[in-house]
Order: sequence, then C-alpha cells, then structure tokens
Amino acid sequence: MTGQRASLIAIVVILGGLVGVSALNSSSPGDFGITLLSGLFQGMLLFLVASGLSIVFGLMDVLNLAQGSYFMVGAYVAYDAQHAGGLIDLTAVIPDPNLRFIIAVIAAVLAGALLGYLLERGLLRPLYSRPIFQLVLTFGVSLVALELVKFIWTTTPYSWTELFGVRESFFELFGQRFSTYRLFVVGMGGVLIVTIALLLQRSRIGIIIRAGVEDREMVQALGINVRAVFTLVFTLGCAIAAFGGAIAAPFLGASTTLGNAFLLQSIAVVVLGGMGSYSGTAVGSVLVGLAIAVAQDVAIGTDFAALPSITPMLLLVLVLLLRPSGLFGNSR
Amino acid sequence: MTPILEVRDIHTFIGQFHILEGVSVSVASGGITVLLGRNGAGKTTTLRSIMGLTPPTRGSIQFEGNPIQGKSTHAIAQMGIGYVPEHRAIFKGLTVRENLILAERKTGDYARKADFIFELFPDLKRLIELPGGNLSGGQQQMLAVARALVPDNRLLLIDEPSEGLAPVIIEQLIAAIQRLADQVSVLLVEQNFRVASKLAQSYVIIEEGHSRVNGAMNELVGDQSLIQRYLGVA
Amino acid sequence: MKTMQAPNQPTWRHWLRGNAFLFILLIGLILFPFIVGALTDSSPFGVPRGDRMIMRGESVRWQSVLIEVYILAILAMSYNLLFGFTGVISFGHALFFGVAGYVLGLMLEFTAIETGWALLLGALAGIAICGVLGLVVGLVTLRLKGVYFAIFTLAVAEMAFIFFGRWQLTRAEDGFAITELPLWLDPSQNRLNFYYVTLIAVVITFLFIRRLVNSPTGAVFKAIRENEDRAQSMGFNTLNYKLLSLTIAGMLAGAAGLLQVILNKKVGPELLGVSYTVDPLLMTIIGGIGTFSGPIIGAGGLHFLDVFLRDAELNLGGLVIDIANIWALLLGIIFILTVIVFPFGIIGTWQRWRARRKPPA
Amino acid sequence: MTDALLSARNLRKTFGGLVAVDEVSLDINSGSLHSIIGPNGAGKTTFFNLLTGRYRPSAGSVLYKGREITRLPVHQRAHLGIGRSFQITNLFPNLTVLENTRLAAQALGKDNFRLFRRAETFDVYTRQAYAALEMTGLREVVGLPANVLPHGGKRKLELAMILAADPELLLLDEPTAGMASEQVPELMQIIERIRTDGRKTIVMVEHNMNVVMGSSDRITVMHQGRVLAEGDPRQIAADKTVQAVYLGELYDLPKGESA
Repeated sequence: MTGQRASLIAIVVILGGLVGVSALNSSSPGDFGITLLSGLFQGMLLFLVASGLSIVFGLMDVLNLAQGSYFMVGAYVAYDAQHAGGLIDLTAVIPDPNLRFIIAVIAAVLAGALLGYLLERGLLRPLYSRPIFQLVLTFGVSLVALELVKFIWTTTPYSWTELFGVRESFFELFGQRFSTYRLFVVGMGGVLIVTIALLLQRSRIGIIIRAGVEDREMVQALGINVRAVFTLVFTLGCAIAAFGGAIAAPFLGASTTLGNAFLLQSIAVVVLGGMGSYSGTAVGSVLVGLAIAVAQDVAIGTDFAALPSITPMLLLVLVLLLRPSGLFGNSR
Repeated sequence: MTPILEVRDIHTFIGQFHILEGVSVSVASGGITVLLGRNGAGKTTTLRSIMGLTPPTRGSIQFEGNPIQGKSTHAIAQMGIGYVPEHRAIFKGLTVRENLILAERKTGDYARKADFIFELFPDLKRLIELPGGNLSGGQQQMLAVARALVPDNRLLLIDEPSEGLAPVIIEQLIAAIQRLADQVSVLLVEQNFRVASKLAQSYVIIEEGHSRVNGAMNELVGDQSLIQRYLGVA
Repeated sequence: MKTMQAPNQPTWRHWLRGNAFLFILLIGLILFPFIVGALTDSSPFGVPRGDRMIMRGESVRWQSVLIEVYILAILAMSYNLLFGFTGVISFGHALFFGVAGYVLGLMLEFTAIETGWALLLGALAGIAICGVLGLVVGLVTLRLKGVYFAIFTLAVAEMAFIFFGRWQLTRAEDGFAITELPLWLDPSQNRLNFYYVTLIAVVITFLFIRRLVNSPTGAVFKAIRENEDRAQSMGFNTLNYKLLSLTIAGMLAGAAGLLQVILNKKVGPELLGVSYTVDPLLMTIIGGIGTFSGPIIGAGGLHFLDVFLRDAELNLGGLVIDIANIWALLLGIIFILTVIVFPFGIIGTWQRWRARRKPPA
Repeated sequence: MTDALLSARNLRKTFGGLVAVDEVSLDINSGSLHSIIGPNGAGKTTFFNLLTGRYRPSAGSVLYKGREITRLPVHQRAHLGIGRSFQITNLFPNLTVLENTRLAAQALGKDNFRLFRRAETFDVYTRQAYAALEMTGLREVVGLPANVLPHGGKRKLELAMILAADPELLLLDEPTAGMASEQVPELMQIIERIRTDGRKTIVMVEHNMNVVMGSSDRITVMHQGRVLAEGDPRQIAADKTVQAVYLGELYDLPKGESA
C-alpha cells in the first residue's frame, strides 16, 4: 500500500515538475499546449513499442532487443508504400493519397507481424532454456535488421513528401496552430491503450496472458497451448511496433537511427514503469514523452542539444533511485 | 472392466535425478485409486509424468486405450485429463470466475458446469469476483478442484488435496470428491491415510521410485504389517 | 583436521611445456614484420622520403592489420573477463573504449601540456576515469539482475555516444584529429614501434587476465558466474567481486581505446558506437566464452575475414554484391548462427570435445 | 541440558497468518547426530532454515555455545563454525571438484582480494580442500567438472564443501534426497566417519526412515509446527502418537493392536 502511494507521489511530482518547467518556459498558453501535444504524441509512439516489449517480457521472460527494429521497419515499409519509386510502388494503382496511406499502414503492420512470427518461431524457440542467449540473439537480430534496411533502402534518411488529408490539416487554439495529425495519433494511441487494457482484462486471451505470467506450467496443464500463445503475443507485439513506425513516419520520416532511438527510450519506459506491468508501461510512456517534449523546448537555443535524447535515461535513473523496481513493479 | 488409465513401468529423470525407476499404475474406470508412499517416494512425479510435465524416458502410458506418453502437456489435458497439483496452483491474480473460465476447453463449458460446481462448493459462488489470492487455503483447494471440473474431463489427477487444511475442511473436500467420483475417475495422491482409506477403492504403494504393491483399499486397511512396512515408522 | 600435501606446484619446465604453443606464437609475432618484409621484399620500417618516413609496403600494411587485431583482442579479452569469467553481461562496453580515447585526445590536443607528458597523463587519466566509471556504473546498477544491468549499460553508453556526438568542443559528429604524438610512437612515422607497443599490451593483458582468473579472486569470479546465490551463501560478498571485475574490465577496455586513438590519430563519437560493444561480444562468443585464448582467436579470425573479404565480390546469378557493403550484415548473421548452433565458440567447443574423450573415472 | 552446542528456545515462525513453527525448543548435544523428522508440512524445513539463519524467527531465540545468534545472517554463522548443506544439489557446475571445495575453504579465509599471490594463498585452501575430499572419498575425481559427477557424487561433494570450511556443527538438509537406494549406505558411512573421525556435531533433516533410524543418536519428531516427540530411535519407533501422525492424524488404530 505504501509502495503504491510512493509511486503515485513520484508520478505526481514528475508530472508537476514537467508541467512547471514547461509553463515557465513557454510564453503563452498556446506554446504550452503545443508542448503538451508534442509530449503526448511522442508518448503514444513510445507506448506502441514499449507495450509489446513489456507484455512479451512479462509472459515469456524475453527482453526483445529487436523491438525497435520493428518500429523502424514499419516506418520504412509505410514510407515505401506511400511514395513513388521504391520496392512497392502503389502510386499508379491507388492514386488517392489518403487511401494509399491506409494501405501503407496495413502493409507495415503485416510486415511487422510476419517478421515477428518468423523471429519467434524460427530463432527464439530453440533458446527458451538459455535466457542470456535470447538477449544476445535479439540483439543480433536488431543488427541484422538494421543492415538489411541499409541494404534495401540505403543509409540516406527519407523525409515524408507525399501528402495526404489529415497530415495537412491544422486547427487553431489560443492563437496557435496545432497539427491535426498529431492529435489523431494521440487519439489513436489512447484508443489502443484502452483496447489492449480491455483485451487483457476481459478477453479469454487476456486471461491466458495474465495466468501465463503467474504460472506457465499450470496453464499448459489446463489444456492450453502456451507456445502458440507465446507466438501470438510476440507477433502482435511486433505488429504494434510496426504500426507505431508507420504512423510516426509522416512526421519522423524513415531513417536507420529510428530503431535504436525508440528501443532505448522504450526500454527506459518499461523499466521505469515496472517490468511486466501494463499500467506502468502506459503511464511511463506518457511521462517519458512529456519529458522529451519539455526537454526539446528547454534545449532550443542553448548548448544542450543532446538533452532531449538523454532525458529518458535521466528520468529512468531518477525513478529507479526512488523506486528500485519501477513505478508499478513488484519486487519479485 | 478396462482401466481408463494404464501406466506401465515408467522411468523419469529430473535433470540427473532418476526419480521414477519403474512405476506401474492402473486406474479403473469410474473409481478412485490412491498413490501411497512416504515423502519423496515419487508420487507427485508420477502424476507430473502422466501430464507430460516431466516426461518419462521409458515405459508407456495409455489413456482410454490411446498412448499419451511423448505428447505435449496441453494435448494430454485436451484428451480429457484434469490436473489438480499440490499446493493448489490457482492463479492468484485472477478472480475465481477467471480461474474457472480459463479452464474452459470449449466456449460455454463454464456456463454449463456452473450449477454442478457451485452445488459441490457453495462457497465459490459467493467469492466469484474475488482474486484467487484472497481466498483461504481451503477455498483455494476447492477452486483448484472446481477448475478441473469445468471441461468434460474423464480422469482427474489430484495431488495431496488435504495438505495443510483443517479437519472440517478436509471432511467437506472428501464429500465433494466422493460425489464427483460418480462422473469421473480419479487418481489421487494422499499422505493422510484416513482420507485415502475413506476415498479410494484401490491403492498403489510407491517406494523409492518403484511401485511396490497394489490392491483393494479394504484389504490394505486390515493389513497392519503392510502399512507398517511401507507407510509407518521404522 | 588432517592435512594432506597438495600436488606439487608446476616447475619452470612444466610451465614452459604447457605454454610452448604460446611461446612459439609470440616469437612468430615478434618476427612477423620482418618475415613479411623478407617475403614481399618490403621494409618493415616503411620508405624514407627526406627526413620523414612514408608508410608504404606489404610489411607495413600487415603490421596495421595485426595492430587492429591486437586492439580488438584486448577489448575482447576485457569483455570476456566480465562476461565469460564473471557471468555479467554488458551491452555498453564501448563506453570505456570511447571515453578513454576522448580523454587522451583532449589531453593531447586541448591542453598546453608538452606532448610526451600529455600522452602519459592522458593514458593514465583515461584508464583511471574508466576505472571510476566502472565503479560508479556498477554501484548504481550491479544490484539489478542480469537483463536490467545489460540494458542499463547499453543506455549509458548510448547516452555518451549522443553526448559526444553533439558536443561542440570536440567537433560533435566529426570528431577531431590527433596532431601531436611523440615521434617514436607515431604510427604514421614509426609503425613498427607501435606494432611492438600493441603486441606488448596484448601479452600483458593476456598474462594479467590469466593470473587474475587463476587467483583466489578469480575463483570467486567463476563461482559467481556458475551460481551466484551459492557463492553468496558461502560468505562471499558477490557485489564487491562483480564491481572489481567490471572496474578492471573497464580499465582494460579503456587501454584498448587509447591504442585505437593513437593508431587512427583521430577521436570521434564512433569510438562510443555500438560496434565496439558488438565486436568484442561477437569475438568472445565465436572464440569461446570463458576461455583464455578464445577472444584472441575470435578477434584475429573475424578481423582477418573482414580484411580478406573486404574487396571480394559475391556473384548471385548476375547480381554482383560487394562484400564490403554487406559485411556488417554477414557479421550479424554469423552472430545469430553462432548463438544458436555454436554456443561455446571455437575454443570452448574444442575443449569440450577434448574433455568428452576423457570419460570420468 | 547444559552441554548443548546449539539450542532453540521457543522458536516461532509465521508466514502471513500461517504458523509454520510454533514454540519449538530443542537442544543439540555436542558430538551427537540429531535427526528431525515429520510428515510433509510439519514445519521441519522452516525450522531448519531458522537454525541456519535463512529465516528470521518471529519469536524465540537460537543459541550457539550459549551465545545468542538468532539474528545473525548465514555467512556470519558460517564464520562461527556452522556449515549447512542444501536439499537441492547446489554446486558450481562447470568448476572442478577441487575448485568447488577450495572455494568453500576460501570463503572463510581473509585474503580473497589478494589478486596475484596465487600459489601461496591457494596452498592453504588447497590443503584444506584435499583433506575434505579425502574424507568424502572424492580424492580420485578432483579434476572433473562437478556437473559430470553422478548424483551420489554430487551429494558427497556437497558434504566435502561443508567440511572444507572445517565447521564444528553441520546442518544437513535431506542429505540422501534423490539418491539411488543402493548408494545411501555409503553416504551414511561417510556421515558417520565425519562425526566420529572429524568430531563434528550433525543435525539432519531427513525423510528416509531407514537412514534416520539406523544412524541417529536422537530424533525429534515434528508435527504441525510443534515437537511431537523426542527420544532415541527405539523410543520413537515405539511411540503410538508418532505412528498415528505418519499415517494421518485421523487414522484410528484398529483395536486390539498393541506394541
């Protein structure tokens, strides 16, 4: 009980601190709003990588260091599908850019799911008895993924040029222009957070996942094929990460640094929230996203250009000093 | 009558421990058979070997005439075997209802069996929305048995149901197991001889990884020398 | 309690016989520049032009290849001390490699200290700072269980990478060149001297680690790797030993970073890049985790493969692929295959095979 | 009794609401082999862990040579001369038999941080290790990795590791667990030799009744967290309540049956 209270206090303090710094730093409510929206936007993208990382770790004890690569691959596939040239050129088949974007996102999700399935079935399964090697293996896979991406799409970063409806629309508030697309992504992330939470709480597969986190062997003895559930969960986690990459691409473009950047920040989110805790991951994503946005604001025009990039790690160290097993972690 | 479960001369290793060195057990269809023996004799491992949790390296296991050794645990369970492990491995973070739903093999199993289960264990109905971890030891044991009753199992493997429970609760549990034995066959591991003698029609004694003696329970109850030799002190 | 005589300590002759292969190898490596020189009719010292030397010719070229192998071998051996002998997995080894390099570079280029002293001070400070860094990182994170520690080190190293990549003083992503080096050590003037310096460093590191691992302290390192709980319940404060291992490994990796900076005469954020974590990890796994010579074999093998294949081309039914372009990809695939099918590495598998031929009594 | 080497006074341990050990008092005499038995869930393992220091008691005290050690952690008890074994074989699998044993000797030494005095410091430990390996019959296999030993060999190595630290009191947790029955007598001979030649005091939790009855000086029977009976093997074998406990508390002994 006291532990929960300490977590709540920590969350309130961090949020208060971030909002305070941001309020001091912004000149108008509009400025403040932009920072907030940008923070939530980044938080949702982080959540899309971190949720898979967290659930897979809780259920299977596998820390998938290739999770960031799925985000990166998602971004590349979506970019490729949306734009002329590249591997899949859909511009002639689907001239409508809005529809093409939807197709691009679906393609990215399918690619993520397929690659996730292959990784779990082909490479991870033989290693369930050797956890350290699983870690080393997913690390190796992330390197191979990076090199494959470089090989297919070269190292030059792509920035999004093909326009579509939502991407271009803005709305005005407090005299500031806000991107509708960002709001759309935040909304999408929120919907996903709730959907996954409901799935975990209410659905049969959710019950199996929660039971599997407690006692895998007993789940099997009830006649449930745990291995198949592992594959499904792992595949879903990768698909969600690829989805994140795809919807981030219109803003961030596609580059080879995406994978590592998002992996590290998501790991910070997962550890900070408490390994294996879903609510911890959701809260942690928002906190880290906001912290990055505030740091970006603060860093403008100063010498601390690296501040936003190292903010997640700083926040992580802070939280771990307060709560060694993360905000929602149980110290098992 | 053909036995529902026929275990023949199984050998099981855990790591390098040779735990079972030849265990044979036969469970009559519609009856309760109990595995007796001192601590560490290999009773629990026998149940786990049947479930495929510690697969035997030698010997054969047939369930309703079909070989099941070498199959994966979930496949064995799906053939119609329910497992109630020792220390009541219920899911503490799941509610009683979720624990029961989890055991469904077909959608609707739980709805179909709910009345029967709550008749056997009226307590559970009252506790249905509580997390399993909040239940008392006896209630957890009842949930563990109830969970094995949700799908249409034809054989239950029950490991030490009376361990650590108060006498009153044990009596309730005995009554419940006697009642459900009308519908399923049971292979029971039980340290408490009184409980075993009340429930089972036949017994198998396991000693140091070997099945030594078997027969009808009422014969064993009268045979003091046999009890002393395998179960008593000295 | 009754005491019994332990078996005799090995005599010098035993020692020599046990290490005969290593001795022959060492003599071969000492003579190597001259042998290559004689075979290819090139001078191990390079070609003089005026009062300067031009580093040209086969002997000099091969010296560079071996110097790189030596540096990677030191890095891999230090990684192996931590991972292979103590059982602590770190994904942030590049941190030490790069930080020591930066310290030396800053000392040489950004202070007014006279070159010789700057080199000495920079080297000492670089190694000392790595030691402190290992101690601090360890104190904060070694209490965490394996996976947490690994990702924490990855995060710290990545933070350093980002930091130095954006630090204007050290010219951010571009890094800066080392212009002041004592003539005797300058690899663009006296490559042969530098060759011997790195060779000596490898030999010292090898002997140091072997002695350490065979000492009572090393016995505890191995005990932690095998079964930390048991070591703890025996009365060993395992945290202290892990800290010691991390600190020493950090300092050795720092030493390798110093040599790298001198060889390339350049300091940049790539020294902190993930490849200086991956390379030693890979070399250790391929050579043999927890063996003395495995990391050296791994470093040599992979680097030679790299050098030989760099100019090769792969012809896949009309599609010509430069190996150089996909070298990293190949490495990654080798990595994955090794983890799955060859988890004990070259030396480790060989030792196991030899042990199996002697059945237990 | 006044010459007790180890005493438990009113020890109590509760987990949540469950009373695992309830007011247990016990004296272990110097030089004796004292066994603790009882059916599953009797609390003997918990009691054992209170003696070794793995658990802290909820109430009561543990005295060693008259000195209070109730709250001393495991490794400090080791320094006082109390060694313990583990029920599940718990070794350093890839280290040799000698290395395993030597680590145990070294653990209580003072110079673990002498990085470079390999030969000199190791000599003392090596000698201690060899002595322990001699006593447990492992002298011939010192160079083998622990994980290639058969299970019985591992149990012996476990004993050698305790011996190497030269304790006065050995706490053994089910030393014959998992052993093939034909290997048990040899192990018991070793334990007997340790007690007589090595002049050790041994406390043992064990479920193999033949072992307990054949080798103990004294037996304590636990049931539901309490001491049910204490005495020498003959007294225990004849005890009616002990019989009943082993066959189930509700078991009604048939009438007309008498000892």
